[in-house]
Amino acid sequence: MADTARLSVRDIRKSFGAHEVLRGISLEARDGDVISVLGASGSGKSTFLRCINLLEIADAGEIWVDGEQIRMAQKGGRNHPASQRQVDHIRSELGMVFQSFNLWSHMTILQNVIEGPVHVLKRPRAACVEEAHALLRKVGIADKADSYPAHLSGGQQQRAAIARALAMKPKVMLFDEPTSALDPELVGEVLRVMRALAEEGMTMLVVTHEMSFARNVSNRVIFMKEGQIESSGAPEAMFGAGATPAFRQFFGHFGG
Amino acid sequence: MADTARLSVRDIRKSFGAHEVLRGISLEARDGDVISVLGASGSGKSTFLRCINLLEIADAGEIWVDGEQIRMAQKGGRNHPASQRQVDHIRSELGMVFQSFNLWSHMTILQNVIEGPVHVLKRPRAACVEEAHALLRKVGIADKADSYPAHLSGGQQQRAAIARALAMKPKVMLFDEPTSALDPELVGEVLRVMRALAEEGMTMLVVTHEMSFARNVSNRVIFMKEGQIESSGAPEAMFGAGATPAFRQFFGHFGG
Amino acid sequence: MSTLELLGFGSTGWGALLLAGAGITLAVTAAALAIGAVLGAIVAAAKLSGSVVARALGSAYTTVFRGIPELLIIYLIYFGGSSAVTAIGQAMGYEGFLGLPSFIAGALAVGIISGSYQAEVFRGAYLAVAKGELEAASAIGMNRALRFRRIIMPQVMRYALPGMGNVWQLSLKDSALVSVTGLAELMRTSQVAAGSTRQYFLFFVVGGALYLVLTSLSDQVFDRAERRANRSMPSAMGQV
Amino acid sequence: MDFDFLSSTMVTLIKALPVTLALFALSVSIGCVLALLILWMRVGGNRYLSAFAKAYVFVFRGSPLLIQMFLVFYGLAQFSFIRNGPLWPLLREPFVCAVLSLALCTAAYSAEIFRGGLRSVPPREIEAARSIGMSGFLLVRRIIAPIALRYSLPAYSTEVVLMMKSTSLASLVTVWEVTGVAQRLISHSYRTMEVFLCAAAIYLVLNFIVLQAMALLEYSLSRHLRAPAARKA
Amino acid sequence: KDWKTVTITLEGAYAPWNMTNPDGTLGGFEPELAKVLCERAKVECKLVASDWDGMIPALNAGKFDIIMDALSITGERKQVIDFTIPYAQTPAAFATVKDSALANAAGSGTEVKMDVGQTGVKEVDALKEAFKGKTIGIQASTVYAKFIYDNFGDTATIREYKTGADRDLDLQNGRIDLGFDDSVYFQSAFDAAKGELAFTGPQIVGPIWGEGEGLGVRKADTDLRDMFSAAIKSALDDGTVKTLSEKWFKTDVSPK
Ligand SMILES: Nc1ncnc2c1ncn2[C@@H]1O[C@H](COP(=O)(O)OP(=O)(O)OP(=O)(O)O)[C@@H](O)[C@H]1O
Ligand SMILES: Nc1ncnc2c1ncn2[C@@H]1O[C@H](COP(=O)(O)OP(=O)(O)OP(=O)(O)O)[C@@H](O)[C@H]1O
Ligand SMILES: [Mg+2]
Ligand SMILES: [Mg+2]
Repeated sequence: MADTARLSVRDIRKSFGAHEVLRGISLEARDGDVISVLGASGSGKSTFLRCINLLEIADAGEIWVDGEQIRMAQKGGRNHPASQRQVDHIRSELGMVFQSFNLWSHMTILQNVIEGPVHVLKRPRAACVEEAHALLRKVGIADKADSYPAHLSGGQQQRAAIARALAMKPKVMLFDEPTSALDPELVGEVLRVMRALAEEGMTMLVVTHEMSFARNVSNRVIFMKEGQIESSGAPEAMFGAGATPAFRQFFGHFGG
Repeated sequence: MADTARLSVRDIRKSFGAHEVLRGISLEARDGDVISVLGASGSGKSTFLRCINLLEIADAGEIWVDGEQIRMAQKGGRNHPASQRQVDHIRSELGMVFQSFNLWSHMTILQNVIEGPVHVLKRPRAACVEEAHALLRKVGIADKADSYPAHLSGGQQQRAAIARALAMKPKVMLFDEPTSALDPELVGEVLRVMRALAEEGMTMLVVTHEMSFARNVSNRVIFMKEGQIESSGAPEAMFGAGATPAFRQFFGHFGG
Repeated sequence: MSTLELLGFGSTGWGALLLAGAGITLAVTAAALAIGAVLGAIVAAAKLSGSVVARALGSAYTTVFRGIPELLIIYLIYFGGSSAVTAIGQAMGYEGFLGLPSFIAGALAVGIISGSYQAEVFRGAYLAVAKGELEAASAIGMNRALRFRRIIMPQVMRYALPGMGNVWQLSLKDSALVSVTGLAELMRTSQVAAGSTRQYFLFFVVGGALYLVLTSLSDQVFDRAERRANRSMPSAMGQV
Repeated sequence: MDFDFLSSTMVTLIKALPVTLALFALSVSIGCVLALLILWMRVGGNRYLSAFAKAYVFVFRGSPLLIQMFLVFYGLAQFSFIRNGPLWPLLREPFVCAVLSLALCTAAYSAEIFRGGLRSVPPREIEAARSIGMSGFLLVRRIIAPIALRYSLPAYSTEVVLMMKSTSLASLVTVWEVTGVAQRLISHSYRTMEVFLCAAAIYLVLNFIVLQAMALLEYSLSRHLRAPAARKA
Repeated sequence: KDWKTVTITLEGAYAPWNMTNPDGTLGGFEPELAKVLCERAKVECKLVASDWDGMIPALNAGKFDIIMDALSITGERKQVIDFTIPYAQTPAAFATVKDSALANAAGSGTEVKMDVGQTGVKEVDALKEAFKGKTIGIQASTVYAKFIYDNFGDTATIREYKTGADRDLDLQNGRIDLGFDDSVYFQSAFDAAKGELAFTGPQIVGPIWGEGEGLGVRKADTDLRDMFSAAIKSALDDGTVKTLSEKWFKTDVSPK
């Protein structure tokens, strides 16, 4: 039921031109849920996350956050959010880490991290700076606080993007391949951070190619195929005997 | 000896400001060598590949390709390639797949792939288009030939970048995390392509976080730490009993 | 009279008048640039907005004010504005002429023109801002105004600076047309000096040199701003 | 409204249109080539050429076109070595001088505009091109120019339109184009507003056409920024 | 209307008629005459400089009350503004470079009187023969331009300049062979040209140049026009104009 779920998505559909990328996706997440979203490249995982955040406007479907439905209106034959204020408010509660990082190039890493807390949440600056330093330490790039994004390695940028999203202290986090640029040691590190967040009750939706994460950290796994949820369930079931042939074929290569 | 090595790098050094990123790296690669470059985020792997390709100019050191040394000159107290023609020529024999893809945003995927063969190598256009389609099929994005990069998913962009580099038919390929945005199934696919290339005798230098690749496909593994080669050797030795403590700590998380 | 005397500051030299003219040129241009920045930002926003009406209005503004000769716009504002003010004055029982002050009319006219140039500069710069960075701003819940102030503005400034330098130059020179409103700016002062002394070359060259002085002052400001704005940019352009 | 007067004014002004158009077309095309040359000097890496380009832009962008034209036409001719030089048959012609000073001036502005466009080219895409062995002219032609052009167009369209209006200064050097003829009409009739409005209408139409053409070019160069078409053909 | 103060405008850049002194005050023939006229009309006068281009529209818009800027009384101008009686009437003549073959043409030093629209005058026809195939420079849209077109249009090339000063420069530069203009104006231009230029041919006087130069007023201000016409008449009658004229022009320009 919507009133107990942190995040609830119902029958989302989205096309780009003639190409139907999402063909009716539904999902419900409660406090502390860690949901892995798996699927082949191009199956619509990023698009799905972007629709939840309203960076793409779904053609049809409902999105509820904290029991509040995002109101939509028709304008010129196309779907549109009815209230920009509602959207801004909801977005500030949904954190997002982008596949391509999207750090603000005109700000240093520290500025990137404190931007949201200071200017959107209007928290006192000094406190934000302190927290930001702590976060940067946590992800291991404390020494890069005053560098610009263009001067960082790929993995450093990715960690900065994670720190930026966490600094907003969102209730729900949407991660789009948060460890793609990281080495195994750092992957372990970041996964540890995420596990701690989950224990603190944060809801997380994680697009990942990291099967070990899906198996060991998440409490639910969703396998997308061609814009639909092909199968979903607890990791033990999904990776165990209950695996559908398609999913088995997909993760079978894992461990190589 | 230089005359038998495809690619030979001697004591490369590079600093950004006060930060010494590469502190004397040497390496020799023969035909069909597949060398994995491993290392923590920020250890200088991308910078190393970029120096070989002269996208960054090393402060010191020698680079030999096909027994030909890249001539350097001092200008205004800084190192510079002496001949732009030589650089262009050598670059067209060194393929590069970037960590951040760097597709040309104003061209379709097909145009991206044929750009080099047609305009740098001056091969006939029709033949290039045909080869490009074959390459795009091989990496599984034949249907995206006429899309622009901005309309592709992360994994699709990465595969397009691989196709673009292969279209130049280089003698040496430099891959910077070529599978970071790919799902396990595709990783397997791309690794198969790379293995085939190795068998055809192509020399490859692959920065990767994919331990299974390092272990199973490459014939040499280099582990970088803080701008230096901490250890290197055959995968069996490196991952086996011969592993240094630092490297063991690094890959220990793998599969974990 | 020697050239030095002609350009000096004594009772027989034109130095003081020319400098005063340069001062007025600078003031008109600065005021016009400020007016134009406000108008330009509004018009650029209109042209980039989703509303068909706003886009049409924005295009009309940039087409008309870029498209018709500057002198006519100045005439329209100066004489048109003056007629309006006089008519109001007469309705309230005041006899005679009640023009818009020359400075205000001039700055307003040049500002309106400058706005149409700036709108295009801003629009071009906006298009150069990476879309992903705007999305990242939306994703943390920045509203439109905040996104504009914190992400778009600083980056637009970075990409717009060379273009703004051009607009400044254009306005600097459009301000020369303001003399029809009776304002003794640099161009008119040079012409008056040339006509009164019949030393046409001397005063044109000196006038041109004074414009160059104004330019070099503003170039310094723009250079500094550019350097500041570019701290965060990788420098791939200058390499092999 | 005196329609007879307006229509006869229109007819007179339109007769001067070919002069305006010729000045415009020649100065914009010559200016554009010069601008590229200046730009190349400016960013090419040679210290002296770069300093020269900077100085050029400074002088021609920094002083009023009116003064430049005056000096090119009346000033150059003061020197006897120019009057006796090989270029005099050309420089003697007012039309040549007008085109020359217009082109020199727009080159400075355009060079700055193109430089702004260059700066918007993503450095990573340039790197990708270098990595396959592109450099120099090929790199510029295939990668940098198309992207830079795309970002320069809004500002460059302004510059082109300005050139259309700047041709009006040519009457200073006895080349009687539309504005000059309009001013002549005014000094006969003293109907300033009416004549100017006719002239403005002509410029507005011309510039409207130019701006539409530029907008079309911009649109066709932005395909990669637009959403894909709703239905594949 | 009760005239107590009157604003008179002049360009302040048309020496010696009117000009600006380096200290910003106005000087020359007209400012001095204006002072006399205002005393006689018993009004207080304010002199302001303004641009020639906007003068007539600004007069009609009410920005000032009188134009005193060597403004010739012509039928065309009379359609938009009104004039007082003339306070000056000047002859016109050709000028050329002192040592040119055209110097001292037939009739030099004599005076020829012509009526409105008159052609076929013997002295002028002699000049026409002498100036065949030459280029004559005139100031655009003046009575002198019409005279040149009527009498020399078929045998000489005519070039129109925006200002007399531009034309004088080109005469010195050799782009044109002859100039034709107000001889009072020429006289002062010759001083500035350091004696390089000189008159050639006869001075042409008479009604052909119109009634002379008068003050321009708005059509509605007939009372003002009559006040100043009376003042001009008295200044002409007692020789004040002649005195001032000889001071500034070194010749008498009072209308005959
Ligand atoms: N242009 C630059 N200016 C300043 N510092 C830089 C620049 N490029 C890289 N660095 C620094 O050099 C170090 C090495 O960067 P590099 O990109 O080579 O790392 P990497 O090994 O590829 O890491 P990753 O696995 O995260 O991609 C990093 O600390 C980075 O911050
Ligand atoms: N803006 C767009 N315009 C047109 N097509 C798009 C656009 N964005 C995505 N697509 C297409 O939609 C499909 C799904 O894209 P999406 O980015 O959601 O994939 P993904 O599952 O995240 O893949 P990956 O693992 O490679 O990142 C792809 O085929 C892609 O080409
Ligand atoms: Mg994706
Ligand atoms: Mg890297």
